[in-house]
Amino acid sequence: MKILLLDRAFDPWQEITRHQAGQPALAGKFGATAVFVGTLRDFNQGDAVQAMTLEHYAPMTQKHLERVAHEAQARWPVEDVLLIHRYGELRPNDPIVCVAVWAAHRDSAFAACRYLIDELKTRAPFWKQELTPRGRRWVEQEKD
Amino acid sequence: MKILLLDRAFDPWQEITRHQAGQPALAGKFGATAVFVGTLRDFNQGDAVQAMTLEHYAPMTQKHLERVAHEAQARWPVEDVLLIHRYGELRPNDPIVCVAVWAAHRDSAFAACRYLIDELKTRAPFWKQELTPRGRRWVEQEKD
Amino acid sequence: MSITVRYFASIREKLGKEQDTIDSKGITCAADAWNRSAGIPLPPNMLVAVNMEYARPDQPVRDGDEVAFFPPVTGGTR
Amino acid sequence: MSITVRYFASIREKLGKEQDTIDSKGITCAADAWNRSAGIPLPPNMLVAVNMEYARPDQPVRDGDEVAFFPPVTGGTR
Repeated sequence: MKILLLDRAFDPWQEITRHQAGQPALAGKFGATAVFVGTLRDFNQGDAVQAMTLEHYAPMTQKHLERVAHEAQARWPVEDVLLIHRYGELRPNDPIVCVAVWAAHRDSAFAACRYLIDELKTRAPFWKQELTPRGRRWVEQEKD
Repeated sequence: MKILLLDRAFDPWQEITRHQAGQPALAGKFGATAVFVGTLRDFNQGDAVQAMTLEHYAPMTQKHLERVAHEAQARWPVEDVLLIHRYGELRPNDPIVCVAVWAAHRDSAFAACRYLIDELKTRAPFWKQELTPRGRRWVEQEKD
Repeated sequence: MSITVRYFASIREKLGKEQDTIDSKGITCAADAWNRSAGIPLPPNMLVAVNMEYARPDQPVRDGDEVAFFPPVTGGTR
Repeated sequence: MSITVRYFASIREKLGKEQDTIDSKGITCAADAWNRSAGIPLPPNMLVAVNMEYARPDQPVRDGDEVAFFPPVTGGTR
């Protein structure tokens, strides 16, 4: 299990490659990998988005991410979990979050991946401030 | 939309990176990428698996994959789909299949990704023959 | 005036052939093609495709069609 | 004998401070800490955390605790 909170741009596919390469004991043991990557779009609620600042409550974020990763591993038979979340200044097309789950079977991989992203989305202490042509604005409510 | 049927080992994360890089119009338009990768395990039904041969009915496979990719794009608002499936001789830890879906929102990305892998699994004309210490055997029924 | 018959996986091995070309005369459905080419009864779990589309054994076939027989598929991953 | 109070996002901007240290005397719950530090009524949708765990405004707090107030979270992606 690895949790990364990053203040710089990251490539989720490279991070997954690197994580998997660092887990030789996983080789041959997993049949299923489910991944979700959230990426900053260049539009939201009718406005162009030029940039976004992601503020977070660092020690609480770390604690929350560790807890949900453990919960996922307790609820489903998964072999490994990688969670990456950006904070700070982001540009459109920057990955915001990456959840990767390795499991023997695909039902567990999908269920744990979905659980993790939903928990990150609804409970992790992050706040988005968007920069649009109309200025900066806090995103306080999001439609799914 | 891209469909690849490959008779050689592939790296799903590199293929996703390459596909995304080849779609500059996608940049900034998708907020969600859901990916599933199926990988050959080194054990199945109680036996060590040393290798696997994946036979397929090539023109029917191509037709089936194109159809399910179009169906997914008709059922959910997705921006792009990448489907990759190996055939021929595989070794444990080789990726077998990769499904990647780009969409504005995560519900659509997850739903389309799950639909595609389930359709590949239950309808695409592929047959597995495993090499175990007890010899070659056709995998004719799989438990989920 | 012929129909192509194809076999895959375990049934290909069992019959010892992967492809057959049969005279289409007297062949009205996929099961007829099986009976003329395979020489054993059609196993109950055998899947059938006509021109690369899943079909039932009683699906009509005609000159130029490709009929395939194969066991349950095991693609993707579990 | 103090309690740390932290504010995030729009409420941090509105109050013009991100952190405050208040005397713990007379403070029995998270809402008391808000009232002493913020100086305006606690908005109804404000979320509360005590020592990095989500809590209700009436959650007891004591000397040395860290109490945080913030608007609904918008992490992850939609």
